[in-house]
Amino acid sequence: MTYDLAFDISLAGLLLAIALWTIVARAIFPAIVLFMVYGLLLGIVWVRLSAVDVALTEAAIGGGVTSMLLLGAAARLQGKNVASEQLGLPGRLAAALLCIFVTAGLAYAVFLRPEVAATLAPMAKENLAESGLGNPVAGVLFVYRALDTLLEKVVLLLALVGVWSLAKDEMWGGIPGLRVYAQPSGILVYLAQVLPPIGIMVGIYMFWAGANYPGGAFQGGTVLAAMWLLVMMARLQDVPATSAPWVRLCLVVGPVAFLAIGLSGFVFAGSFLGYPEGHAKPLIIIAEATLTLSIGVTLALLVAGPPERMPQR
Amino acid sequence: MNAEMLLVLTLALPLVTLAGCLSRQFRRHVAVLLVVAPLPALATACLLADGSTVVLPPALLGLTLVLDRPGAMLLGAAALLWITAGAYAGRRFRGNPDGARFAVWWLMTLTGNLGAFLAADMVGFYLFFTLASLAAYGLVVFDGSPEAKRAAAIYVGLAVFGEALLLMAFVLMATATPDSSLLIGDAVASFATSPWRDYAMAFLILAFGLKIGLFPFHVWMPLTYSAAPIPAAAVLSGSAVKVGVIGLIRFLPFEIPMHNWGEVLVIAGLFSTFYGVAIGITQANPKTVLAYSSVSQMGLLAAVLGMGLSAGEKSAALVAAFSATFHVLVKGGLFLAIGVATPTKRGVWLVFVPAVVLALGLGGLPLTGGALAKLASKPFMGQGIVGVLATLSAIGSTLLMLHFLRRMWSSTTQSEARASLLPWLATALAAIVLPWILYSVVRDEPLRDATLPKEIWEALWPVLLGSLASLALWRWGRLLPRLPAGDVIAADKGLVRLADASGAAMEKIDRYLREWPVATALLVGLATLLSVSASLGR
Amino acid sequence: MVPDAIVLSDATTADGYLLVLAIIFPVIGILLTLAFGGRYVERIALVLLLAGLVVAIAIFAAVLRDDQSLVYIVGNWKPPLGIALRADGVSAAMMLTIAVIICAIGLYARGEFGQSQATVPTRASYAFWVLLLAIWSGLNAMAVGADLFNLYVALELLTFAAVPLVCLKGYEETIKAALRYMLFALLGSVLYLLGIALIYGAYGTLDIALLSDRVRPEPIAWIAAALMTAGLLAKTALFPLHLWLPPAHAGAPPPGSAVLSALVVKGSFILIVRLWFDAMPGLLSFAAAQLLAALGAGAILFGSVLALRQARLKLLIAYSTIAQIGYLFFIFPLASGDSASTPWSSIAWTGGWLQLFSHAFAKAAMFMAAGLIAEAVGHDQIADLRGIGRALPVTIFAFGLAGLSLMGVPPSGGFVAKWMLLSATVMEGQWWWAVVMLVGGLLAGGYVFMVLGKALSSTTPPVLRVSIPRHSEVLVLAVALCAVLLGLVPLQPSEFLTIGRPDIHTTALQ
Amino acid sequence: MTSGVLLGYCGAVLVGLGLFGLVTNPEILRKILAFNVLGNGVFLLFGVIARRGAAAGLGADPVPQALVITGIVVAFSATAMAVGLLVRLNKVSGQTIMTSDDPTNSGK
Repeated sequence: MTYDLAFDISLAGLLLAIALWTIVARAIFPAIVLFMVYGLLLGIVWVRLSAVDVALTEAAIGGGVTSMLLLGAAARLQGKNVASEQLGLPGRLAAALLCIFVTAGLAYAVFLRPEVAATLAPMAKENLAESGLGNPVAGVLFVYRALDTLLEKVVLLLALVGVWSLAKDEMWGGIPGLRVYAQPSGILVYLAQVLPPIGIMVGIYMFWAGANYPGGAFQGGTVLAAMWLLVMMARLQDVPATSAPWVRLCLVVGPVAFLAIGLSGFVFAGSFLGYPEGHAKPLIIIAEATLTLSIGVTLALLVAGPPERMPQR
Repeated sequence: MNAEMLLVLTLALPLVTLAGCLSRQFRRHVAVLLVVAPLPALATACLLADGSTVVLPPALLGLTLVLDRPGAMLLGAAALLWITAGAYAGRRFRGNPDGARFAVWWLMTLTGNLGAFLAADMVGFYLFFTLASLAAYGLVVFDGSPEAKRAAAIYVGLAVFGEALLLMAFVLMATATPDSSLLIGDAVASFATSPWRDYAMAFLILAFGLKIGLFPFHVWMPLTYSAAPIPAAAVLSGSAVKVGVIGLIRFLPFEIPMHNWGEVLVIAGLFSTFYGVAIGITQANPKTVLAYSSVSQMGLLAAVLGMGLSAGEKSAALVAAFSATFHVLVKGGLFLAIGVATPTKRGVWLVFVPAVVLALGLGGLPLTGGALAKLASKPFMGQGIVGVLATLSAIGSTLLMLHFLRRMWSSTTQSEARASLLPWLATALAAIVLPWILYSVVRDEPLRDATLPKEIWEALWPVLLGSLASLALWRWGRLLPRLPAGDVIAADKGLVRLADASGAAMEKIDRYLREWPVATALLVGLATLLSVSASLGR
Repeated sequence: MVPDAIVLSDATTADGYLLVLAIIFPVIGILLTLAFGGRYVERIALVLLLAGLVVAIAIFAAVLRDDQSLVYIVGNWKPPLGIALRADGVSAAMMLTIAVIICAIGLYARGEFGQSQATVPTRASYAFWVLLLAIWSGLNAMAVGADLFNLYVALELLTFAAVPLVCLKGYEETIKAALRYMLFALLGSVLYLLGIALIYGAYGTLDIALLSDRVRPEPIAWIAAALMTAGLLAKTALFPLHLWLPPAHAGAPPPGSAVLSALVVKGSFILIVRLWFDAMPGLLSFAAAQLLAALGAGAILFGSVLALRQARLKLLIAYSTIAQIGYLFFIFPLASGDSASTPWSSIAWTGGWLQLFSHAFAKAAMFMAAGLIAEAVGHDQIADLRGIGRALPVTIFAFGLAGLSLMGVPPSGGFVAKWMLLSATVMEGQWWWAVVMLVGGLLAGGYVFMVLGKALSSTTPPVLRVSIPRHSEVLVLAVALCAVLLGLVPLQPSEFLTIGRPDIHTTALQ
Repeated sequence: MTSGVLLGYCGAVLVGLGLFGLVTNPEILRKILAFNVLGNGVFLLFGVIARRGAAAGLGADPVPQALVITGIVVAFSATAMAVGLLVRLNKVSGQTIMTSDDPTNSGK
C-alpha cells in the first residue's frame, strides 16, 4: 500500500511539475513537447484510477494528436509579439492568488466526500448482459448514454466543418495545409513505413476489444488517425482534397450507421437508440467499426487543418 | 348603425386609412382623406352622449371602449379640430411628395388621440397614450430643420420618460386591483385599499403633469409647437395635450378625497399658470407664445382638478373637461390663424377679429367660452387664495394673448395667403358656439347666469386690467430679457455634457471589463460570489 | 426536509418521439450535406427547415392538447443510467419560437447564401447552412434535455456551430472576435463540466428530475451550482462577462447575427433556469437571486448606454442584446418570491419567458433589417443612414416595430413582459428592479429613436447600391410582427408555461 | 490519504495552473495549451469520483469514465477549432497574442 502511495505521490509530483513548466515556460516548443510527456503521464494516472479506457484515450489524444496539432500550429505561426501585452506583475500576482483560491476550493470539494459514494456502477454492470458487451464503459457509451455519443460525433464533424470554413474562398474543397516534409528524413519515412501496419492492427484491435475490454472506437480511431497523418507527412500518400468523395464518405459513414441503427430502434426495439433483443452486440460492433473509421479520418483532417491549395488537374 | 359599431368605427377608420398607406397608389392621395378619418369620431361624440360601452374581443387586445360625458365632450371637440386641421393639412400637402409621410404620422397620432378619450381599460389607455405621444414625434421632426430635430429629440425623450412613469403607475394600480381587472374604474376604486396608493398617485401626477406641460416638464411644449408645421402644432396643442387631461380626469380618485395630492396639483398648476405667462411675454415667435399660453392654461386646469381632488368633488372632472374642450378649439384655432393671417383687409376681418375674440376668451372675456369655463370652475376655486390667484391668472392670460395677437400681426406674411380660410373660420365658430351648447351639460345653473351683469363685470375687469398691462408691455417690453424657447432646457447644454461625460466613463469601464484577464478573473470571482450567496439560505 | 412528491412521469409519452426528431432532423441534414459535398445543401436545409417547423408545431400542439410534458426515454434506459428528454410548456414554446425564427432566417439567408442550381456551393454558403442546422439541433437539444451532461454536449454543439458563424466573412476582426468567443465559451464549458463532476460525485445522477429530489443545501451543491451557473453566464454573455458578444454579433453575416443574438445566447439561459428552478430548487437563496438580477441590472444599464454610444448599427443592436439579456435575469428574484405558491404560477415566470420570446423575434428582425440596410447602402454607419426610411420603408418600419417591443411599448410582447415583470416587482416589494427596468426602457427609447430619427429624416435618401427584393423586406416585417403579436398574450400568469412543471414548493427546502 | 484523493488534489492543482495560464498568458497558443491543462484537471476530478464509485467488482464507476471520454473528444474538437482560428488570424494579421481589441466603430 505504501509503495502504491509513494508511487502516486511521485507521479502526481512529476505531473504537476511538468504541467507547471508547460504553463510558465518561456518558449512554446519545449512547452508543447512537455505537454506530450504530460499527456502520457496522465495516461498512467488514469490507469492508477482504474480507468483504462480513459487512459488509452488520454494517451492517444493528449499525448498524441493534440500535441501534433499544437506543434503544427506553433511551427506555422509567424511574428511573435509577446512583451507588449504581457500582464504586469501585480496582475499576475492577483491572478495567481485567484487560481490558488480556486484550487483550494476544489480541493475542499474533493475533501467533501459523501458518506456513501454515489455510483451507478452496480446498475451499469447489472444491465450490461442485456447488450452482450463485456466492457461497462462501452456499455455506457453505446447503450445507456448513446445519445451523448451520437451528438458528440456530430460535434466532431461540426468542428471539422468549422475548421474548413476558415479556408480562403478560392481554396474551398481543396487540400488541407498539413505540413508535409518535402524531403522527408530517412527516419520519418522508415517510421511511416513500419508503424502504420502495426498501428492499424492496434487500432482495429482496440475497437474490437473495446466491446469487452478497455478500448473502443475512439481510441482505435485516434491510432488510425495518427498513422494516417504519419503516412501523409512522410509523403507516402498525398493529402486528399477535402471535397474528395471517398473522404466525405469516410467522414459520415460512422455517424450515419450509428444514426441508422438508432432510428431502426424506433421500429425494432421500440425506442430510438434501443437495440432489438439479442442483436445488440452485432449492431454495436457495426456502429463501432464504422465509427472507428470516421473518427480516424475526422481527427486526422482536424489536425491537417483548413484547405490551403487546390488539387492539380 | 348601433352604438358599438360607431365606437369601433371611430378608431377603425383612421386605422384603415393608415393601412391603406401601404399601397403606393393610395399613399399618393391620402392627404385628402385626412378630413374624413375623424368624421366617425364626431358622429360618435354627437350621438352617443353617455355610457356606451363596447368590449372588443381578445384578438384586439381585449380593449374596452367607453364613451362617458367628459370623454364625449373632448372627443367631439378634438374630432372637430382634427377635421379642420386635416382640411388645412390636406390642402397644404396636396401633391407634395412628403404628404404621404406626413399623413402616416398624422393618422397614427389621430388614432392614439381619439383612442385615449375612449379607452376604459388601462392597457388600452396606455396603448393609445403611447401611440399619440410617439407618433407625434414624426410630426414635430417633419421639417427636418436642426431646431425641429432638437425639439423632437427633447420631446421624445420626455415622452418616453412620461410613459415609463405612467407604466409604473398603471402597474401599481393594476396590482392593487382585485380579480386582475384592468378596467380604469375598478383600478381607481381600489385606490381606497391600495397599499401603494401614494406611489401610484405620485407616478400618475408626474406622468400626466409631463403630458400637459406642468412646470418643470413644460420645456417640450414651446420647442415642439414652434418646430411643428402649423396644422400639426394645431392638433398637438389643441387635441393631443388633452390626452393628459383626460388621463387626470379618468385616473384621479375624486370619490376618495386626497387632500395632499390635491394640493400638490393646485400648487404645481398655479405656478405653471403664472410661469407660462411670465415667460410667454418675452417670446417673439407667435407659435412659441401660444405654447406658453398652453402651459399657463393647462396649469389652471390642473389647479381645478386639484381642488376637486382635495374636496372629493367628482363634478370637478366634468368642469375640467368643459374648460379643456374650449381650449381644444381655441388653441387649435389660433394656430391655424397664424397660418392664414395676412396683412390685408380680408386678413383683418376674417382672421384678426375672430382671433381677438378667441384669444381674449382665454382671458375670460364675457360671453365667451372662457368666461363660461371660469364661471363653471368658480365653485371649486373658492374665495380663498386659490380663487384670488385664479382671477389674477385671467389678467395674465389676457396680457399674454394680446402679446400673441401683436406678434402674429407683426409676423404675417403673404406666403400662405392662398391657404383656405375655411378650416380656421370653422374652428373659430365652433370655439365660440360650442361652449354655450355644452354649458347646460356641465352645470345645473341656468345659462342666463352667465349673462348677469355681476358675472359679466367679474369676468370683464381682469380682461381690462390685462389690456392695460398689455399697453405697458407694448411700451416697455423691450426691457424684458429675451429667453430662449424652452427656457430651463436652455441649460440642457450642461445636461448634455454631463450625460456625455458619464457615457464616456461607462464606455471606459466597459472597455476595461472586456479585457481578457479582467473578464476571466470576473468569471471566476462570480463563481465564488454565487456559491457564497447560495449558501446564505433563504 | 424532503420536498413534496414530484409529479414527473418517467415513461415515454405517446408523442415523445417528436423530441428525438426535433434533435435528429437537423443532424440528418448535416450528414447528408457532408456526404454529398454540399451540392444540394440549400435544398436539403430548406426541406429540413420545413420538417423541423412541422415537428415544433406538433410538439407544441401535443403539449397543449395533453396538458402535460412530452417525455422520451432514449433507448428505453431510464435515468439515472439512461437519458431522458422532456418537453414541458416552456420547452414547447421555446422550440416553436426557435423554429419560426430559424425558418425565417433560412428564407432570409437565401439572398446571401442561396445556390442558383445544384452547383458546388461556395465556402460561406455551405458552412452557413450546415451551421444553421447544427444550431437548431443544439437549441432543440437544449430545450428538451433533461440530463446535465447531455445538455453539456448540446451546449458544445451550439458553441461549435456559433463560433464559425461569427467569422464566416473571414475578416481579421471577425476572426479575432470568433477566437475570443471560442476561448471564453470554452472556459465557461469547463466550469460547467466541473460543476457536473461535483454533482455526480455527490448525488450519483445527472437527471434534472432526480436531482431535484436529491440535492441538499450543502457546500458541495453550492459550489457546483455556482460553477455551472458561472460557466453558463459566460456563454449567455451576461454583464460583466460580455466581452465577446459585441464584436462577435456585430461581425457575423446578418442572418448569423440574427440567429446568434435572437437564439443562441438564450440556449444557455434556459439551462440556468433549469438548474436553479428545476434541478436545485432549494438552493436559490435570496442573495443568489439578487446577485443574478443585479448582474442583469448592470447589463441593462451598461448595454443600453453603450448602445447609445455606438456609431455602427450592428454594434448598437449587439449592445442592445446585452441589455435585453439583463431583463431575463429578473426572473430569479421575482419568480422565487413568496407572492405565488410556485415559481411557475408567478407572473414573473410568464413575464420572463415572454421577454425571452419577444426579444428573440424583435432582435432577429432588427439584425435582419440591419442586414438589408447594409446590403443596400454598403455600410452600417448610423450617421450616414439619413433618409434611408424613404428608400426602404418596409424595412425601417419593421425595425421600428422591433424597437418598440424592446422599449416595451404596446402592443408588443416586450410591453406585456415588462408589465408582468413590473407587477412582480410590486408584489414582491422589490422596487429597485422596477427602477432599472424603467430606466432601461428609457434608454432603449433613446437608441431606437436615434436610429429612427436618422432613418426618417427628410433629406434625400442615399443612393442604393443594390435594390432590395420586396420579399426580403416583407419577411423582416413578418418577424417583427411576431414580436408585436406576442403582445396579445393576456396579462396573467400563463397556464401553458406551467405545463409539466413539478408541483413542488421551493420553500419546502429551507 | 488514499491515492484517489491525492489525485483529486492533483486535479485541483491542474485546474488552478490551467486557469492561471488561460488568464495571464497573452499568447493565444499558450492559452489553448492552458485550456487543455485546465480540462485535464476537471477530467481528473471525474476520475476520482469514478474511482470513489468502485463497486460491483468494477474498479471504477463506468459512467464518469464515459463522460470523460466524451469530454476529451469535445475538448480535442475545441482545441482543433481554436488552433484553426489562431492560424488563420496569424495569417491574416500576423498576430499571435490576444490584444485588448475593441469592436471598431469604423470599418464595415
